[in-house]
Amino acid sequence: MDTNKRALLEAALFQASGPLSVEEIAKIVELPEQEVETCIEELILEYKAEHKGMEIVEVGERYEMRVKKPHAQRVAHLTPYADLSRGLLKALSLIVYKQPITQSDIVKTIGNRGYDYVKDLEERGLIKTEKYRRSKRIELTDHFMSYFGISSRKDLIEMFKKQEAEEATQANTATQTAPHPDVPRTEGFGSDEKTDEAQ
Amino acid sequence: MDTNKRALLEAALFQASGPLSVEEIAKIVELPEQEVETCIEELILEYKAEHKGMEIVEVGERYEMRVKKPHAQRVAHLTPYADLSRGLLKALSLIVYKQPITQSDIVKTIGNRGYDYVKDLEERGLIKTEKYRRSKRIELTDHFMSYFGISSRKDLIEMFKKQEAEEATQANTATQTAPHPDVPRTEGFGSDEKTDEAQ
Amino acid sequence: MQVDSTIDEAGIVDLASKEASWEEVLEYVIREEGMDPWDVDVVKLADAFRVYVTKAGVLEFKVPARLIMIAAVLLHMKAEVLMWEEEQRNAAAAAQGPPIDITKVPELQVPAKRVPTRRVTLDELVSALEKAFSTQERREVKVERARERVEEVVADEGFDVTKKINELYARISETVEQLKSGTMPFSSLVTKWERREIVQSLLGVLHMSNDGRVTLEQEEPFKEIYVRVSEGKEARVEEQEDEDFSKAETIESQDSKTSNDRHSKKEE
Repeated sequence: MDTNKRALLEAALFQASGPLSVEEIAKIVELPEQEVETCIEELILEYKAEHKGMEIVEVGERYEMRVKKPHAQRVAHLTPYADLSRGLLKALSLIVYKQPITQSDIVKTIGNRGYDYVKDLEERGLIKTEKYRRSKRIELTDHFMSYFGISSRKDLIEMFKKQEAEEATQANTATQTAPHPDVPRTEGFGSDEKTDEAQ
Repeated sequence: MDTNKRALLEAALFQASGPLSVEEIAKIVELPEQEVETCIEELILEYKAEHKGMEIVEVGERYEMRVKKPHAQRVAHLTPYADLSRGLLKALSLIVYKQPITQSDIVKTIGNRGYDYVKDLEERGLIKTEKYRRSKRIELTDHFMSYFGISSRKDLIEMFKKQEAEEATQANTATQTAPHPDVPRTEGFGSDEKTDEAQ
Repeated sequence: MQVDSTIDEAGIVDLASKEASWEEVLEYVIREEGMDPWDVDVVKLADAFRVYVTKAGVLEFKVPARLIMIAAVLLHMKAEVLMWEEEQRNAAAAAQGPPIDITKVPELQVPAKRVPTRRVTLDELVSALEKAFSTQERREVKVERARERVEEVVADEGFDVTKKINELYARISETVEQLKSGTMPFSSLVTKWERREIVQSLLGVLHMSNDGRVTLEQEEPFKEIYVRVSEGKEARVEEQEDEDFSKAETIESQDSKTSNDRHSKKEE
């Protein structure tokens, strides 16, 4: 494959925020789809080499570059929200679960820390607030939805169930496997537990 | 370099949302900093090959994997996130416009967030600071010039003036032009949209 | 409240006597010394300032101005926090519905998703620059206009501040003698209520106040200023004026600016 096209194809996979279809890639590299498929096959093989940290995988007829599973856990803390504390997560869960919700409801449920949580989450672009009576009405941002892939209470419960099932399986097989980067993180993973205990 | 460590190092650079310091990388790959530096040098060379779509660059003593410049424009539309949030861009433009400027001037203009912006921009190697009286004097770096593909600040001011003149003409002829199609809105994730709009 | 930082209230007073602006003093104390503004005791600050005043032979007027600003800002911050907390407590009390059982809420898991970013384009930088430029320009134009308006009045060629003072002082002494209260409103000193006359009269009384010949009282901004002849100062006459003026020059120009703004507002 042409050196320049190959580089461009690789750049596209690297830059994309989600899996890309052959069609999309073909448009970028200006090659027929069949040729693109061949190129991708080559690239997949190349990345299979042991010294490579990423892999190119097919997800539902689309292609994505991601960290190889064995390395995933070691670099997971480099992602944008890996540093969310337990308290913040709790507040965020409450917002997803009970929306529409006001700041006062949050404070009533989890105490005065709620004010800080709301402020912090808003600064991180995960929620937006709007003055409502004497409090603030809270909404999830589009950015939250696209990053967490959760928009409602139902999604949250589903995710929660899936998580529990996975944990049960893991406990049964008793094997220590690193979770996949896209899989929600499990207990005790990194982050600032300390902040929460201090409360 | 050890195959596994090399893969992990590459995975870290891939996964990170911003430049990483040698110290951070050393912690991940569990190697002494000096060894990490050698590994990075090797990786930088490897990625320099023509068929690679990404490059590893040193910015302000940190390392970052990103799309090579010649391909950047062709794949930019694949992610909604710019590497500088709106707030950072605002601070940066203030520096371009007012250079030489001190940190206190920035804080006076855009509020307390200014401290974080200055720190972040410095970590990204776009500016350098120097103690000046009780504040810090800020200057643009060579990396800033190469990031935007210009040779001097003067070029930029000239460009800006030209655009302004054009806009004045356009305003006179009373035509409403749409914003440049190639320019997606800057949308740093987890940024401080609210703060910015509030100003 | 404990204070970890090495600087204390006396240190702040010391800084205020050296720094260029009150903002820089506060910035330094908070950023560099790591002092929580909440921990600054405004009463102690005032005490420290009293000590400073007693020790200092000559007092530069900018220093007290800076300190008053610092104390006011700190007080304002504290008041805001207290008010905010109070408001939030009320709001929380008014929240509708039964309390939520947090243990029933499933906990969200953070995906470890990478976020690829693209470079900012030169065009984006240029338009951000444009925004910064226009904001800055608007601000500068505003300041410049205000300055011009003040200068226009102060730099009136026929205006002789010494003459004005003598004239005003004569009128004040005369009027105050007849009044039981011992004070007269500033507005009655201004012969014609228009900007030029207001500013020039104000300059006059500020000079006198600076000399200690009169004291000025104003209960609220934009409200009436009351002029009172200082006790035992009546006999003090013009001889000293020249040297006193040079000392007062710097602070006077600043004060007159703000006062002018207030009075022009009053006019509106």
